[in-house]
Amino acid sequence: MILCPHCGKENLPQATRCVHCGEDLEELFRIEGMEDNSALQEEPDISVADLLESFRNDSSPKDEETRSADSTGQAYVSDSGAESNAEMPAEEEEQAPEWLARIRKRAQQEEDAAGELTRKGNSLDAARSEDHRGRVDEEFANWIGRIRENARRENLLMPKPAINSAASEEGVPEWLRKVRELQPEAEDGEQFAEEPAEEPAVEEVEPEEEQGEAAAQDQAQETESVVEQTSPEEILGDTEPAAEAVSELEPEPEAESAGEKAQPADEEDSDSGDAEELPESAAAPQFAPVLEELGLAADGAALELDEKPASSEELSADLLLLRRQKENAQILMNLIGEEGRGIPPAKTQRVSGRGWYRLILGAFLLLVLAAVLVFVPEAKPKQIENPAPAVALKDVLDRLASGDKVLVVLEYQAATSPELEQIAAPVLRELETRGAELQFLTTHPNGLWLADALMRAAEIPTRETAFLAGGRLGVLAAALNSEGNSAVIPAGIEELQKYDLILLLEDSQTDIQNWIEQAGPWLSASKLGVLASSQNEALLLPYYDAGQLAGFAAGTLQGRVLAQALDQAPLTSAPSRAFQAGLLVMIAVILLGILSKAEADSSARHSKEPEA
Amino acid sequence: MKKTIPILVAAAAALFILAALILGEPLAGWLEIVLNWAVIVASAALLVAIATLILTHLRNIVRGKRGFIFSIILISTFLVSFIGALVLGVDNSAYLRWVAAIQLPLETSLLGLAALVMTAAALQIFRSRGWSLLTLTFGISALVFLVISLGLLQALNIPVLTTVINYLQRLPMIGARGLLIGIGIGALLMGLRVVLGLERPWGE
Amino acid sequence: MNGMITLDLLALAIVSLALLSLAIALLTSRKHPYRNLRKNEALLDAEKLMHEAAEKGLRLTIGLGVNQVSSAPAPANLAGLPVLRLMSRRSVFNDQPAQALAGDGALAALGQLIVRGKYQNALATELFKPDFGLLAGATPYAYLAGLLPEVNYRANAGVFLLGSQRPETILAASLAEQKDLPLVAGTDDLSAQAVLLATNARLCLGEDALNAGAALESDPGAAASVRAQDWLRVLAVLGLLAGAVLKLLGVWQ
Amino acid sequence: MNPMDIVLGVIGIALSVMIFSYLLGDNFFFRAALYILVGVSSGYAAAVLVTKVILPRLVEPLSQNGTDAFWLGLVPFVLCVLLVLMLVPRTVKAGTLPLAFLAGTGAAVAIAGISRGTLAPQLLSVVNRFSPELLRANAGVNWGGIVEALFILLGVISVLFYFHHRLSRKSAGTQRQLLVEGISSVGQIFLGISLGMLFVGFFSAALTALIARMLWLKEFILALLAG
Repeated sequence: MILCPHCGKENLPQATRCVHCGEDLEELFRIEGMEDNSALQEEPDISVADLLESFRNDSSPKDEETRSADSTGQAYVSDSGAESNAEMPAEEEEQAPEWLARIRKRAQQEEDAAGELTRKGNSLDAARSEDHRGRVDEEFANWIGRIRENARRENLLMPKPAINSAASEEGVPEWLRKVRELQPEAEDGEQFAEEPAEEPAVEEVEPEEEQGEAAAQDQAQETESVVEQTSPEEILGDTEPAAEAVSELEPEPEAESAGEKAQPADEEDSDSGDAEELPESAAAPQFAPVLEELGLAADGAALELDEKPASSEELSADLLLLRRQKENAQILMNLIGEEGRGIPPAKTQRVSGRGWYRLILGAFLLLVLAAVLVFVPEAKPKQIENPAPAVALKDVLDRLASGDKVLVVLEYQAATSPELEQIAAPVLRELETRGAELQFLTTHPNGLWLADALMRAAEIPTRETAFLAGGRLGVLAAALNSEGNSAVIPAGIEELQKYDLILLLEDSQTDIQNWIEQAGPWLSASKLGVLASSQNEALLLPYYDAGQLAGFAAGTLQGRVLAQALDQAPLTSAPSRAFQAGLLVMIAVILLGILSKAEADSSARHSKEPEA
Repeated sequence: MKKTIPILVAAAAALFILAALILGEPLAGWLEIVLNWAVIVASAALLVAIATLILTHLRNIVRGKRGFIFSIILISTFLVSFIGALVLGVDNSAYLRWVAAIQLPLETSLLGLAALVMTAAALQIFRSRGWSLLTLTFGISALVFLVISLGLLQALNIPVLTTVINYLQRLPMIGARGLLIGIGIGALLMGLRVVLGLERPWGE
Repeated sequence: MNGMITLDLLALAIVSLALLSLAIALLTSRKHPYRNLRKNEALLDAEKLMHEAAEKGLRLTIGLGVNQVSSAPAPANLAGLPVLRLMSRRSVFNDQPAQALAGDGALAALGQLIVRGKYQNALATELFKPDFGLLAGATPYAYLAGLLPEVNYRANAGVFLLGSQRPETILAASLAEQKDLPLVAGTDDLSAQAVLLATNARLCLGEDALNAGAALESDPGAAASVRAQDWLRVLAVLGLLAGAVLKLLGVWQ
Repeated sequence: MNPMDIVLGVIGIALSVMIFSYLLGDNFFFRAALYILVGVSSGYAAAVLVTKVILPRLVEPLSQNGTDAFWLGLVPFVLCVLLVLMLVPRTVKAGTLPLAFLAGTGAAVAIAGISRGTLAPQLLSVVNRFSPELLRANAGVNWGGIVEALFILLGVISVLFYFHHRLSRKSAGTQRQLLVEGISSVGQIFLGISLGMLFVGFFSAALTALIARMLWLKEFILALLAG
């Protein structure tokens, strides 16, 4: 404990600001060595004011022992550099404690310094509101209670040894010397000792401190029961079995008390595994202040040791660290070790078993199509009446004469090329036979090689395909272009006005709208004919109805009917039986979907009815 | 100041093009030049994006990141098709045949796979969407147009039936027109916001 | 020919009305930009998802959609950027930053700029890596191919597909569903909306996909734009009714 | 079948099987196939852009010293250099200017396109259905046309109100006005119809691609067997 020079009250050793008066305690701040706070263990439940009162009066015999322990601690702290000697002979305990003597000396030097100190304390107390004082007292009482429990446990576990003073002859802290006794072979212990122990942020440790308390209380009851049956020698002699008895009774430590920051289990084991190899003693000095922070003074509680101490006689019983302390040290080491390292991504659980109906239905459709393709002969094409848009397109085609210019624009993807080739091949064949002058243009890079495949499918002589870059920008520039030569228009392509028909081969809404919106307004009496994939039929209806298209045919069925109307044979690769079989499967699946939903609703209703 | 320059550039380009489209002839020449610039810059943007994609996958390989094997596949196929085009020429028929032999099966199979996946999705329409007016008419409409697409009813050549079928085939025009007008109004206003600098797709 | 002129004049009127209603909306709703606006459940879940990802130390993946090759991004392509802006601001100090993927060069570059801006605002520029905003593929199917492995990443908390998505992204939606990952989707493509309606994605239908900034309450300009959309909608309906009557009566030829 | 076709065919089969192995769950082969697609398509796209855009339209004008094309070419050159600086993490912010230029350009082109190419024509076409010529059928009234025109008008209005954002003050910001809620539930019906057709449309396209892949596999194996 350190005393605030301003209000004279006690504060935790690592406090930088006095809890009571709020003044700075910078110059008193120390981190080396252990704070031996066992001296205050017997302190009864008293408030801050009483504590102050007890300091002011000369001590009563009852507190003598506390104060001597406290003074040791105090002495230890005040002589920051020099360690007080290890043994305090019993007879010196009667003399007034050194720190009290010093306060009295200072009080006499400054005329009424003590009086002024107390007056300042009282004025501060008065200035502070009643509830803040209550909270400080409550906090202080909790802290006192904690310390009392530790002390009660320490008293149970061991006979009252003479308290070793914190320092030993060679200037090595006493707790380090004890730990070194446990593992004499751990050479690198010294290297850790010199490193200044960084003070971990108090907040981080606190939650574990509380958990540690709860575990410590359970453990205290268990240890009492163990101790009664076994004699002290047994505890001292072979610490292992007793320690194991303690550890077995002890509840499983929460592996991940650090909340979600803990890594996924598998990595943690590996990490903690590494931490295991670190020799016990190498970690202890670096975390001594931390262990003190946990309210578990290093020399006041039992230590669960894994390794066999060099020799059990020299081992002093007070070094039996609780398993709990070692776990907490382990967690802290992991946390510090993980600092700055990238957190491996958490994983979503693999949800298996949702794809089975997709596999079954997909396989079923594949089987039906394969069976029809292999076993069912192709049907003889029937005479079907052309839908109106396709009839209109046929009329436009019929009006074309030899030498008329037709611009064929390819804007479909490779995926829909089978469908578009089935629709467009008969039409191109018809135009070629009529002597129309076909020019091919594409705005997609893939259009360059798809055009060759289309010409092969239509059995018409292959010719060069021009590439119009820029999508809607290119189409607008082509529509506006009136002189014929332009950087945007590829060579060989004339003004769009000069073409008698612009035949669009489309499979996407964007491209269709692109020509209708960018080129349509600049072309008189609509010259746009569209051969589209069946997915665009609903989109083309409003534009045809508004007179923005000369006509269109969408899908293989309308393509086949248009081919018949033009007296052209549809492509052989247009099996209608397999197509119809696929549509029938989809009809069955949708009906099945409706029925299964209705069945699910009725069973839900039935399950509700009995309850109602 | 740094934020207003892009807004001014976007507004200037847009207002110039709109003015040229309205005024027509006097600005036609300049309009074509500006459109040509835009096409060049858009093509450069695609090339830069492809370069970023390749660099990212190269980094994955160098770092041995999870799935770097696929990065190796992507980069090697890219180099073969890019260098092949530059060496043999983009219009070389042998080169185009190889590109077609790879892209055609892949894209057609992906679209075919979509048909299989749609079959499974159709089973779940009503379970996931429930009975609403929209899903009910959607389901019935899908059934009707599937039957019409079979082509069996048209083949019967019954005039009344054919008239009903033709009428049914024109019915979706109403909903499509409403959708087109609604989306058109939305896109028009979004375009106006870009011109006025209210919508800044380039960042702030 | 006069049909074309009528269309031109009508288009000019529409743009002017849009500009006017946006200006009025900005002025009138300055104090409470988000009051009395319909909440979009799909994007409400987006907020929860971002918090959950931060707590669990998992990652969020956002697909920004595709665009035409070597073309300037249209407004509909930019629909995913407000969500990326909020998501990257929230995930600067997460265990795992958000991952943005685009199917176009300009979109990928815009994604990088947004993510870096957030790291700069948080004074953590050294944590920024270009990998956070990547090109998934140069063509729509290559974008899908680049997106699927990222959806399958072992530590994903959720997937966002916003912007111009194509219907084949149902493969990404089905993979997310198989891995039990929440999926928030929104696109201007009609086919993609229909296909994503068949999955259990939290779907923004129609124009809701373009108003992410208002739904997440992260952009007052977007909220004003939503109000302006409502007024334009009412004007369009009144215009249709008036036009029909005038046409019927022969007043408007 | 020449050896090159066989090699390309075998590669095609292997890649397809790697993609379809996804049905068994995500695995190494599926991922490898995805990364191959990203690599090949990026390499090819980069080559096309370099040869067809960067070289002819950026580098070439800068080689013609002193001409107009040279001075005009400096602007995109500077913007491209700023973009290249984004490769270095510290100078990512340099990309702000070129990207602001792109965003402004894209916004302007979209504003013109949407208003002139979608909003105006679509709104006008709803009104044009009420024009007398369409509704007068050989001196009588084309009731069918009138009903259809009214049906489309009300349908479009109801779908528009489905997305209405404003909540009513009376309900303390929890619900929209009753009228809006009523109209929007009608809008849900029209939305459901359109989305149903779009769903079937994409399924048909995907089914066609699947069948085409299986058919190609069948023909390739038959051709191999036939030698």
